[in-house]
Amino acid sequence: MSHLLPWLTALLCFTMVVAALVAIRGKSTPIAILAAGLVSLVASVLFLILASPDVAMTEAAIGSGLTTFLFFFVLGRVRRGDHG
Amino acid sequence: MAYLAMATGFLLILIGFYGALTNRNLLRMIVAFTIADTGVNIVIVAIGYMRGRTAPILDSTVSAAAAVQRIIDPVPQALVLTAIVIGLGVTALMLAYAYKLYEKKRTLDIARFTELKG
Amino acid sequence: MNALYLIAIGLGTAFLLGLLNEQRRDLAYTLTLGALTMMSAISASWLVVFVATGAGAVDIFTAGTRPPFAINLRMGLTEATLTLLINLTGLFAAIHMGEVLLAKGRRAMAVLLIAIMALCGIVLTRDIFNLFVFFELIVIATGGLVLLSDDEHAVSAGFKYLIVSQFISILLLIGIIFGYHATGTLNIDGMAAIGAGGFALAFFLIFIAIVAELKPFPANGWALDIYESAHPGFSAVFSAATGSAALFALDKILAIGGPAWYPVATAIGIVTFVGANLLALPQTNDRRLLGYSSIAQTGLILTVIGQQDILGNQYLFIAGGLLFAHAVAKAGLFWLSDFVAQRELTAWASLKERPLLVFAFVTFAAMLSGLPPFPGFYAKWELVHALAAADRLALLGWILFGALVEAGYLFRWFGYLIKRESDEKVACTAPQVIPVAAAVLAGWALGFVWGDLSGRSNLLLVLPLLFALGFLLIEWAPAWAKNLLAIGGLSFYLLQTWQDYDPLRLIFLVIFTLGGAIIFLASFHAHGRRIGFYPSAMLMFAGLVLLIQATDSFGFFAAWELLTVGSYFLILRGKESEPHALSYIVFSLGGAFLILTAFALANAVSPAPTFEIAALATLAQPVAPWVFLLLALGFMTKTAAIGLHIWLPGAHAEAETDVSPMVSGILLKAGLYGLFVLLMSMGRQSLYGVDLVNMLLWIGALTALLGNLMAIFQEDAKRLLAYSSIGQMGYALFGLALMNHLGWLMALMFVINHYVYKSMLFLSVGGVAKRTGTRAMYRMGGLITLMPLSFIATLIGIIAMSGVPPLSGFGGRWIFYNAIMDAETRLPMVLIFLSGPIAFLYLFRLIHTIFLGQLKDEHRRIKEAPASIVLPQMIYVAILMGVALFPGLILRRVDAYISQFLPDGALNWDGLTITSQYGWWNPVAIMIVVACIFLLIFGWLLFVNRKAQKVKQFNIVFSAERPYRPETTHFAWNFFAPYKKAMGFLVQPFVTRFWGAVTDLLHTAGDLGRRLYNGNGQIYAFHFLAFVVVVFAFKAGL
Amino acid sequence: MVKRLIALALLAVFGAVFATLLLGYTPDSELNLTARYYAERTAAELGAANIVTAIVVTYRGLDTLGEVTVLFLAAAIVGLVLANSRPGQARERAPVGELLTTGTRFLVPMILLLGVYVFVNGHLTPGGGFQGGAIIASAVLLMLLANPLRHFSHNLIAAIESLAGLFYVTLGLAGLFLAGGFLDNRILPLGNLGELISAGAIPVIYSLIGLKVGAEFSSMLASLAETEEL
Repeated sequence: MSHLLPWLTALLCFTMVVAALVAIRGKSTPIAILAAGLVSLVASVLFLILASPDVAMTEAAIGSGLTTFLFFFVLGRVRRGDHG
Repeated sequence: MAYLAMATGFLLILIGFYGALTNRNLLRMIVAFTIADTGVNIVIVAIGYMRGRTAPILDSTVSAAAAVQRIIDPVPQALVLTAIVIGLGVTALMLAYAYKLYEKKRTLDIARFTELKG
Repeated sequence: MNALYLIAIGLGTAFLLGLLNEQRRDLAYTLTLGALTMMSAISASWLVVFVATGAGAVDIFTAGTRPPFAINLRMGLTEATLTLLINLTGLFAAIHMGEVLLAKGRRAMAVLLIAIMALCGIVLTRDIFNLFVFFELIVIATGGLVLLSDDEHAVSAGFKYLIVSQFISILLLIGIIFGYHATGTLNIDGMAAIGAGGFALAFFLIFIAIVAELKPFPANGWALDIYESAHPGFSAVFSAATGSAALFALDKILAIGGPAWYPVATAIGIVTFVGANLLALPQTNDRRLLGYSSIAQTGLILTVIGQQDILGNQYLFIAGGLLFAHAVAKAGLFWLSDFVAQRELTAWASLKERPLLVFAFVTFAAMLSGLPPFPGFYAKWELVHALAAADRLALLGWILFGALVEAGYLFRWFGYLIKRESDEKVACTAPQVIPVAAAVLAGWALGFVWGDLSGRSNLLLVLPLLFALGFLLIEWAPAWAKNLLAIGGLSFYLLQTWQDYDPLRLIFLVIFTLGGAIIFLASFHAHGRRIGFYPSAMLMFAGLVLLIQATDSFGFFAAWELLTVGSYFLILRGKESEPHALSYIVFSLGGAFLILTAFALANAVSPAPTFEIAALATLAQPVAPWVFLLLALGFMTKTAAIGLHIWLPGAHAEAETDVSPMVSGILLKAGLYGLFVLLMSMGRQSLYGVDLVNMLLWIGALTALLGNLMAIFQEDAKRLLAYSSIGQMGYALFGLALMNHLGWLMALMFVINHYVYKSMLFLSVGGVAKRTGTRAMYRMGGLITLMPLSFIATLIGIIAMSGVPPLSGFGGRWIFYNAIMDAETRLPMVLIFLSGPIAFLYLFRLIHTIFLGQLKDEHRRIKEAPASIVLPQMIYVAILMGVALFPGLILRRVDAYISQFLPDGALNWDGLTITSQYGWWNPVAIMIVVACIFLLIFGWLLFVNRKAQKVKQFNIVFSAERPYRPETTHFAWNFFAPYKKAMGFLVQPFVTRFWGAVTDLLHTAGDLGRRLYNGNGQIYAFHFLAFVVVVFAFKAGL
Repeated sequence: MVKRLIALALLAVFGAVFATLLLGYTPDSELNLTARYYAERTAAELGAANIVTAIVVTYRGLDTLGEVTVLFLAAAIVGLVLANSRPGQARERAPVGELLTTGTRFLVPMILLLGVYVFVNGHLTPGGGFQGGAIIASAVLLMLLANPLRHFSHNLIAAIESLAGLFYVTLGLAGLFLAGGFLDNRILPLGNLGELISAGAIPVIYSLIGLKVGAEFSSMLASLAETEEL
């Protein structure tokens, strides 16, 4: 198991970078928000690997959960009225 | 592993910065900042990581006496908890601002809010 | 009380507000004010304890654990003072913003409370991560408080601020965590004990993040937007409290970095100070201007922080002085800005109806400009001395340059306030006035405290200054009463102190006091209360007598600044004097800065706690000529030597009738006094082989020639007199620079004579102008019969001034020509000889155009000038006669006194005859001879003209076509046109153009710089990152 | 395009700075001074099994107080910012699915319970006030989703938030009088390591934090949810 961890870490890191790039350069804002949420979510897994369960829980609940919802609330208000 | 995580953290920060500098859409700027924030959190946690040790929680496997040899540095974790919450506070505030700005001009383009200058 | 209560009360009350019903806003507001008052009281109690007992700082532990394992706070003298400043600013801001807070409800109040609490936290905490948390609280609270504004742009300003803050906090976090990794602690003192050597890069990130909170130039566009759009009540907090806390935070973390980082702080500071001041120059929006000024002041204090290695135990005194002066003044100005309806600087004119508000503005502007008696003055003095002692002259130069620019725009603004028109009414409610009043009181109190701490004389305990300030308290009294008091005060001072001085100083003292008292006689013509006149005038006189009184450089410089400020207010009272008063104050302050630098340099090579003026004589060589040069230049700005003269004509001509003689007859003598002292103590100096005294000789000669030349082409009688003063001062300078006995004697004669006849002429011309309603000479004529007394005074004055027998001017000339024979330099002498007849050319016009010729139709019913204006003129006539007859009364003793310094060539006083080595002069005999000649000719003329017929005036001007410019038909208009053709090239306004180009250049620089701030928050983020990169490169290259 | 190039150039410098930091980083082989102290003494001094919690709530309690305040501020300001926006009008909306409505009724109490569990056990197991608070807020979120037009009682949220905050500060001050200093948890008996009722005031404080954080998150979400759709 433990010899797999570095590979898992590398995979997680790669995922995060790709998701971050999508969030930055992607065309669609909702996807960008979701990608950012994904970065957080993957990060919380990484935190677990790095022996930080407290941080992992916080990141998952706050970083990826609440933040994403906040974004969607605002996006929802803004988009529906966006006639341009 | 810590190196890799830290490198990723730094990379995320740079990606976030780049996004914040080049996206003119307010919401996208804020998204970029959350990515950079996540990057910072990863860097901080990675700094405290020590190979072969466990989380700083005493239980049946880690006794108080052996803690010094067994656990990783708890301080960075405590700091990250604070940083995450503060990050959320700032993000929420920026989102409210973005909403307010949109309400005024019906646009999210930052280059349109330049009445004050000089 | 435990300092933790500062945090607990702030937070607890903020949480408590949430429990209240949203409708109970009054209660919430009361609670808020109560909490802020409590917090202020806690800080104050600590301050009292530290001051009274001199106790050291107290560490406060949390969690029952010692640092570095738990967060600790520290309360010391500095912390107590800063938290008091912060809490009081918060309290008064809350009072000021009462209406808005009540409208927005408890949430807004909670945010304000937390902001103040967090600022205290920044000051108190000794833990670097805790510092970060408090900074984030400030960021968020600022984001909220910005929205209290009713300016709709505040939202975008707040967003720009949040963007940059995100970058800042990310860098800060990375720096902190790597610092922790390197040192194993988050405690600032713990880190400092280890030193930043091992984690320089991480420390750089911490450092740059905290610096960014100071809004360094040019990475500060967002801050300016906040200053411009936020509620002024909050801007005061943002400027005064946030700025102070951030500066203290930087000071704290610099303990980690150590001296290696001081140059970086200095560089950022000085660039910010100069850059922000330059960019402030072209601003027209008041709050944005205040924002630039805030940033500039913060930069200055940052510079001081970076210079702490040379400041020693003066560090806190200097930094504190600048900080408090800035904080109090800036908060006051922001609060004051709420009384002004519009945002243009010129709109502040609406305040002028309220003298108390004008006084408040003056207090704040003086504090910011570092004028006495405010803390910034003492701080500036010590700072400049320390810099000079450490040979950091370039930095010194930049600081003074920036300070001059700042004073320039502040006084320009004050000029708008006093001289512009505004229809707006000032609307101020009690809650808005209280904070301003508190700031004014705090300003004066701080001035007292800093004077007390300075170890030098506390200016607010100096009697002449107190006497002048006392006039502020009796502004309600009628002008005549104040006038009596002023005359009494001046006379009393003379009576009390005249024995203390040597003859030379006594002459100046008599002119400054008795001379002033005589001119004040003319002030009896004014009615009403004449608000503002007496404090200004007495401030100038206080400065003048203190100048004579001063024996050390500090007293001298303080007096110099006082008289400069006082005279500026006087000059500004003139009708069209706004631009002239501005150029006067800018030139004068520039001159004052040169004097300050000279004293600092002198003190640096002969270190002593106080530098005696007399010690100038024994100054060591390489520095001495530079000191001489700077002092001479400084004094010559006051005497308006050619090149530095452009402020004078307008300033003197536009001044009020009784002010013109004060600033011309008296004030100019301050410069001459300085030159006397300088030459007396330093003698000849040469720099790079150039004899500096010889330079002065040339400047004197040129000034005399060109001043007189410019005078002859004037149409405005008072301007003519003003230019003539330039020329006259040139004579005096020339005499002094001859460096021989007679030259000095002649210069002294000029001091006396010029006072007498210039005051007299300004009064008589002023009286005429008052009656005719114009100063243009071609609009006058034939007034001899209507204003005979004025005529006599003018005539006597002209005779005296042009140096023809029999009056005192001749005595002066006589000594003068003798003096010239003593000297070796011939060429400038030719110039001086030339300027003699030129003087006559313009002087006779005063008689010829004003009093002779045809009476103008509209002047038929004119009466003699008011008695109060005529009376001093008659006194002057008597004095002139007296001095002409018995010059020995005064000159003899001075002659003897001068012999101490220049023994050769003294005059020989033998009864009424005075003998030099070139000839003799008996004034009484001359007087008799001239009187006989005059009577003979006059009698003959009467006899010849006995049958002359009086002709009625016949106006032919408008007989045919109507001239486009009526004055062109007047014979006296452009009287010396032929000369102008011949010599006009000499009086081209080269100098004016030069200084105009300089100011244009500064403005253009400021305007170009402004383009940086294009309003886009994203671009500001670029600025910030680029700033980081530049500082990084700077530090790497260091 | 120029903008992007400049951004890349600037970030290249930052990349270099970060790379230097990264390359200069060597993991500690032993705990440093501060961490060692916490590892050795926390159990004995504070009686908390979760050292991170002990640090967060007690040793660096002032940070956490500030952190809670950050959320309080953010919630207050979000409310303030959006206060001027008109509240959403009751418009006809597509009815939310019955599944969601019923699910909500069923799930909300469960989620709330979970949240409470997380923060009450903060001193023993991973998790604590912030995580628990976030979980509580997600219950509120669910209710908002199920019935978007439900107007939340801001007063109730504010009261919970304020009371929790006040108690927090009061407990902190009690530390000044009863124990070694502000926020000292030893105002209550430490109990036995690993038990629910142990670690002095830590569980109490963390619960207050949880309530407060939950209330603040809820308040933010509610403020945003109640704004008018533009």
